[in-house]
Amino acid sequence: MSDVHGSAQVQARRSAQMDVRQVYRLMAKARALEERMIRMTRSNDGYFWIGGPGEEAFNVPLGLLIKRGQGPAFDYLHHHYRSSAILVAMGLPLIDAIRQMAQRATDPNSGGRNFVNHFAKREWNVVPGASTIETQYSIAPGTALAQARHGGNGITIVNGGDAGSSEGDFATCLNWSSRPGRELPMLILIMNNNWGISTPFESVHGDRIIARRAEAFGIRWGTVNGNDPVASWRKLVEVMAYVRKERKPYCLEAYVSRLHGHSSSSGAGRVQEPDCLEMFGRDLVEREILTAAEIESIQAEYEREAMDALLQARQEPEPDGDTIYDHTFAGGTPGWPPLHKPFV
Amino acid sequence: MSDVHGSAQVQARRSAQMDVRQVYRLMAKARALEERMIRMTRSNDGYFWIGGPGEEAFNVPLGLLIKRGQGPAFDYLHHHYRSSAILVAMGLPLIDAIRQMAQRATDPNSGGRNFVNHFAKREWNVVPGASTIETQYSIAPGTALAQARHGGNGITIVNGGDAGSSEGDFATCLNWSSRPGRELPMLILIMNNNWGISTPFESVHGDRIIARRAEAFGIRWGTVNGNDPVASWRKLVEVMAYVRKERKPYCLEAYVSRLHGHSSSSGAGRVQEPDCLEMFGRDLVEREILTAAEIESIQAEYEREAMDALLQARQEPEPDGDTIYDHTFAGGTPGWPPLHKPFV
Amino acid sequence: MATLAQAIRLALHVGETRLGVTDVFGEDVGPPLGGVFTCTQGLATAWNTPLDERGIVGTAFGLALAGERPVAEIQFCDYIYNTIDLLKLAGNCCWSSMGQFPVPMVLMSPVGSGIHGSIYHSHSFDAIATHIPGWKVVLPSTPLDTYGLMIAAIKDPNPVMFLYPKALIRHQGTEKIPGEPDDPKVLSRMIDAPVGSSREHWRPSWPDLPDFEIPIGSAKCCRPGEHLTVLTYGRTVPLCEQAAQKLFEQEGISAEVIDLRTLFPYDGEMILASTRKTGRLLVVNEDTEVTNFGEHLIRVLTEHCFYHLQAPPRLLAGANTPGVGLSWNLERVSVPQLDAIHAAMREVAMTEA
Amino acid sequence: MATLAQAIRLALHVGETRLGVTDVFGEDVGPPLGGVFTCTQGLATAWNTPLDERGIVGTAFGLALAGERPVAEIQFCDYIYNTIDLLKLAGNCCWSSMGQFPVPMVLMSPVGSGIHGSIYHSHSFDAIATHIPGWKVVLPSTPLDTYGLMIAAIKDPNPVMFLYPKALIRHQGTEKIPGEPDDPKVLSRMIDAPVGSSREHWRPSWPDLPDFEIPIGSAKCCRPGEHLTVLTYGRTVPLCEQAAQKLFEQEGISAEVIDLRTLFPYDGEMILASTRKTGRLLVVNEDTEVTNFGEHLIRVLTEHCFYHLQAPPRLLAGANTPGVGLSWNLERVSVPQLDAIHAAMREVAMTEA
Ligand SMILES: Cc1ncc(C[n+]2csc(CCOP(=O)(O)OP(=O)(O)O)c2C)c(N)n1
Ligand SMILES: Cc1ncc(C[n+]2csc(CCOP(=O)(O)OP(=O)(O)O)c2C)c(N)n1
Ligand SMILES: [Mg+2]
Ligand SMILES: [Mg+2]
Repeated sequence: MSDVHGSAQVQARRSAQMDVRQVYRLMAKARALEERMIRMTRSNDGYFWIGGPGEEAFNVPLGLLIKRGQGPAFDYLHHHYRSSAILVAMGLPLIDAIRQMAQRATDPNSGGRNFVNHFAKREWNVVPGASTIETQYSIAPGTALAQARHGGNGITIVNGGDAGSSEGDFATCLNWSSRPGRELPMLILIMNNNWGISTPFESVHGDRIIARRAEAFGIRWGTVNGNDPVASWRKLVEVMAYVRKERKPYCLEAYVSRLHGHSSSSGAGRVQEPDCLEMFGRDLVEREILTAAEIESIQAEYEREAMDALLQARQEPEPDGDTIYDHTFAGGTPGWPPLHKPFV
Repeated sequence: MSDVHGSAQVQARRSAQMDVRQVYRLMAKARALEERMIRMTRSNDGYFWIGGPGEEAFNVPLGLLIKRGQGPAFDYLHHHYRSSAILVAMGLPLIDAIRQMAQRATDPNSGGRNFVNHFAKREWNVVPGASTIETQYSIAPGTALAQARHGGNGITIVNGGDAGSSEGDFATCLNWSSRPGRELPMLILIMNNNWGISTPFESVHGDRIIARRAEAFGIRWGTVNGNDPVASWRKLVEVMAYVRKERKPYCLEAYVSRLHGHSSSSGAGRVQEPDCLEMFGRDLVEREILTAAEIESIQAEYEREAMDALLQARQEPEPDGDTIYDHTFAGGTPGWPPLHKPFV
Repeated sequence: MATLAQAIRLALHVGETRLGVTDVFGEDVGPPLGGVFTCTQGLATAWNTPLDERGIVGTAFGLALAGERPVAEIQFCDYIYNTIDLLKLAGNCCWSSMGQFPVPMVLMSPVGSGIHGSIYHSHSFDAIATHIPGWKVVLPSTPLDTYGLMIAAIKDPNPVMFLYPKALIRHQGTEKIPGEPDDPKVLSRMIDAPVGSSREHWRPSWPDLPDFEIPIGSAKCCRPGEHLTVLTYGRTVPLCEQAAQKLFEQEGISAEVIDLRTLFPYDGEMILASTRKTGRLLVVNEDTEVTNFGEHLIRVLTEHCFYHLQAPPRLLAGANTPGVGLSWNLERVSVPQLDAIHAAMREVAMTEA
Repeated sequence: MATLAQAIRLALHVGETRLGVTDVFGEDVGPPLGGVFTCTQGLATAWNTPLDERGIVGTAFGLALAGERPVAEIQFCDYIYNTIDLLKLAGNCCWSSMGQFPVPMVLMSPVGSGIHGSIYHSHSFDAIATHIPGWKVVLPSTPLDTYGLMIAAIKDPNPVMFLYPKALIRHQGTEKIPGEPDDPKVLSRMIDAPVGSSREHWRPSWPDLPDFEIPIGSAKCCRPGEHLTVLTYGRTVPLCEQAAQKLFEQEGISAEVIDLRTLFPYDGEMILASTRKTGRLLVVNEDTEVTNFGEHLIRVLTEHCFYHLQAPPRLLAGANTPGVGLSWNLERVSVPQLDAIHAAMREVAMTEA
């Protein structure tokens, strides 16, 4: 954990003090990454984009407050595909997302196999992201159970969308994390952006506040304006301390924006919703913490970093066709049935 | 609906007046049926028993208050395997359960294919019972949706156990019945007997009151002592009127006993739990509504009826081996692949 | 000519106006989107569900139990796997109730590779669908077959799994759907929703569609041939046709290509006759190759045509990997493409008897 | 000799004391019941879960991601079908993360007919299990194999589906498990929980068990033979052995009976060699016969042994009905029994080449 992000992150968690400049910079960095990746679908550098512009104000504080490391002493993250800002705040080099976006063999998450923003990083307990909505909520109790037994203050964090909470997995998560006397140290998040693809929240949810579903299970819950990094930071500090210490679950619903629609399938054009980065930037300028010029230069810096990453990734190879069977099994591929050669 | 039960049932629903004698008789009848069927596992008249002794005080009122008939103008019942008393109160001839218990070809529910107390009766909207715990909660919104569109006052009733509510299907039911502006006329029941086979309720449920999970969905909910037929009657009259009229869901948790353990797999021996039939009998004797002699003769009458039914069923054939493919498809069996003959 | 997506829409329009369909539903199936592939745009009875496949299948099942004729969608077949228990129940309901409760529901879902869909938008579902008793399973590859089979599926009193190949969804057919205007642009103006906000007040104008259907259970011989039989369905149908053409042109080998269209109950007579005639059999599909529906076809045909076979029957299917990788380098070699199909046909035809 | 249920218990005891198993869990798996078939009685790490198969599979998966070695149970494989999506995820996790996240979990579940289990306690799961890439699948038929394969399954760094035939669960083996006492009554006194309330304070006394395992991927030739090859697993293994014995005694036909034991990755070498030797092949299992794992075996073996085959390979499997009916009249004819197996063997052996 000698890199800048890692130590910022340890720092953040220890002090519980918010460094607004740091948060702003990371938000801008995550945004620049996503915007570059959106452009990559148009420049034929990638087939498909889905990601998290609009979730930065919540996700950067979260990423900074995560106890990063490998094994049950550290936090586990079970994420959905809008979580890039968490990873960026944890210290992800932008190129590692861009490599996945460009399906490069060098993609450290999936070797060019999976969609972008489906992270997997063993050293940071970031378990593989999957496209199947909400399944992470049924899996997360497992890492939390390992942590409950291990002791210490590592916790399991799981996030997903508002629409996804309609899957039974969300109920499974509430139930399995609250077994009497066997509660699990879990931060159960709902990132409510008011949409499931084209379906508005209010048309399909009698549960007007999703997090309130936790109440019947005796799980503490709350909501937060996820477009406000300060409120998000405070709330996260409070509830993560609770989960770390009490070893019990907490369910938190964050209201966020979806700034580029669902994905590149719906065009990924910019839409009219509150933009946390803009708002926070304006706020910092007003409070004279940053100047407009600084904001511009931060933006330029990360745009450049993202572009450089793309230029680099373009040089790197796509995976070879004859690797399709690799890692099907840990410890080697069985001999039978005789695998047919990858088609020529 | 010319039979005695049918008219009693219509009567009951119309008047909302409880005929305690009638309720007692039906409880005794349902109990006699189950006790006979338990004995059938020991006399080699059936392989396996699972059923509802202990749920009569709630289920008989429910059966009497159901609007029995075929099609969306009438109530649909999605039941679990402890529902015999509902069916008996609706007017089921005892022999129709016994035929299933004895896997007879004459079993009108399943032709000797399914376990006992897995009812299916088209004319009464009793949709096929299945062994898969809780799946009925995902299916029930479908019949309720047909009813919501149809108009009138028919409702959908779904019941299942306490342990089963841990399946995602229970959450699905709450969600789908409460979509804003599209609420469904459903009575969502939880029959809480405090056990799932050998697992005590409190060891796996952070949701101390299961029905309260409905609250976050804006669904009205309540609990009732399901061992008390009078309380059950009152509560059911109230909440069924609400569902019929408002065309909205209600979630009701009934606390009941499981008087013969889980099933014949665990011996089906009598266990020490409050017995609603005994308690109600004692109460009626005390209140001089019935005499002890009348109670005995009621019991004897239904024991005889159940025994006669068994004697009759024993005369009836088991299904033929060459019928195994019948009704696989409505409208006839496809020619391919050529079905192999049932094994000889 | 109509595309496959338009064909579905037209058939569902017939369903909701003439065949008693009251609900067409699924994730993003209703307005404004009308389905992620536009298959349900403009339909009067289409609506959006919660994001919950169990609720979708369960509710369709319940509607069918109440005697309605619902058409439900699973957005991608990749997301159907949390509902297999419910599919099995729907498949055993008529049988277990001795015919009291047939389940006239249609469940539609796009399948297969071909859109750079990576691990979760490239799945096939033919192996598991055909393994669930009590379901009919169709998988058309042309707009006309799609149209006719959807109508047959709606009419059928049994649960029908209506799979369609997402790679072909925007392909225009070569055969006209009865009633469709001659000019595809006219059709588009009539039934394709405009983009953007003008969609809000848009209403489709449907062509007059005379009665038509394609019976479930009948395969289609796309190309008669003498030297080998090729059974296929879905995305690989046009590839097999092209490969057969090339094989004939280059080497005079004549392959009989049969589009199964219905996977269950499949057209035993046609495939049996063809296999007996040619004595050589290749089955091509995209599903992973262990416990693959093509293996069922091979088993049954081997049993019934053993003494006619002049070469080992062959399956060309998806590689047995946990997914189709995103990179085209990976996808290309994970599921059959034109060259591999051509090579396999050639090999089966050339094997010495 | 130990029963199959006892063998599972012994292996899990080895697992929790020597192989790092920290959790054995599922519905009614912990005290007081120790599993509906007593397979988990007396284990130190066994616990009861909520009635939620998705939670069971998901939690096992999560534990494995955290590096633990969980053993989870689905009470009957009939109830696994709402988790297929999670099984697929567990199967693709190592692959999709380029080896970063192997999933060393064991999922055990009883399968098959034979206990008058009716529609929902008679299911087979071999077709779907073998169709999910990334899983190893075992299905032993004897206590010793059960013991040895469970130990191998726990040690394996991959997800292993441990299926066991419920019909044979109380059968005593003929081979001793290394370390098991000579007298089965002694074993029973040591590790079978007493009935009733005395169970509360009961603790098992475990025998010393030396290291032992049966490698995943190796089949077992139960009975060598010359005239035909019979591949089977689970409940039908002893039936095939009996049928072979009868066939030999009555007609001098010698069948080679192979218990596959591991369904994936299966023992290709042994079955290939046997099929080449005999030139006749019968596969026997209980799963429904459309898209059946036996059809995969037949397809591959036909491909590789075509010129050795003297008769059409045959599959004897479950009838393609939506369930096994409760009445014995129905069950008897729905899944292979001794007579049908004997008849099928005879037929395959007698078919003229
Ligand atoms: C199990 C499953 N069903 C359906 C889909 C298709 N799908 C992808 S994203 C999405 C909407 C998700 O909405 P929400 O959970 O609110 O997350 P958001 O995208 O809004 O962040 C759907 C339906 C899927 N990926 N997985
Ligand atoms: C999906 C599913 N999982 C597991 C089982 C096995 N099983 C049958 S009954 C039962 C316990 C049910 O408990 P509860 O829901 O409380 O109903 P009760 O039997 O107590 O009335 C279990 C686990 C099943 N039938 N279906
Ligand atoms: Mg959303
Ligand atoms: Mg219970």
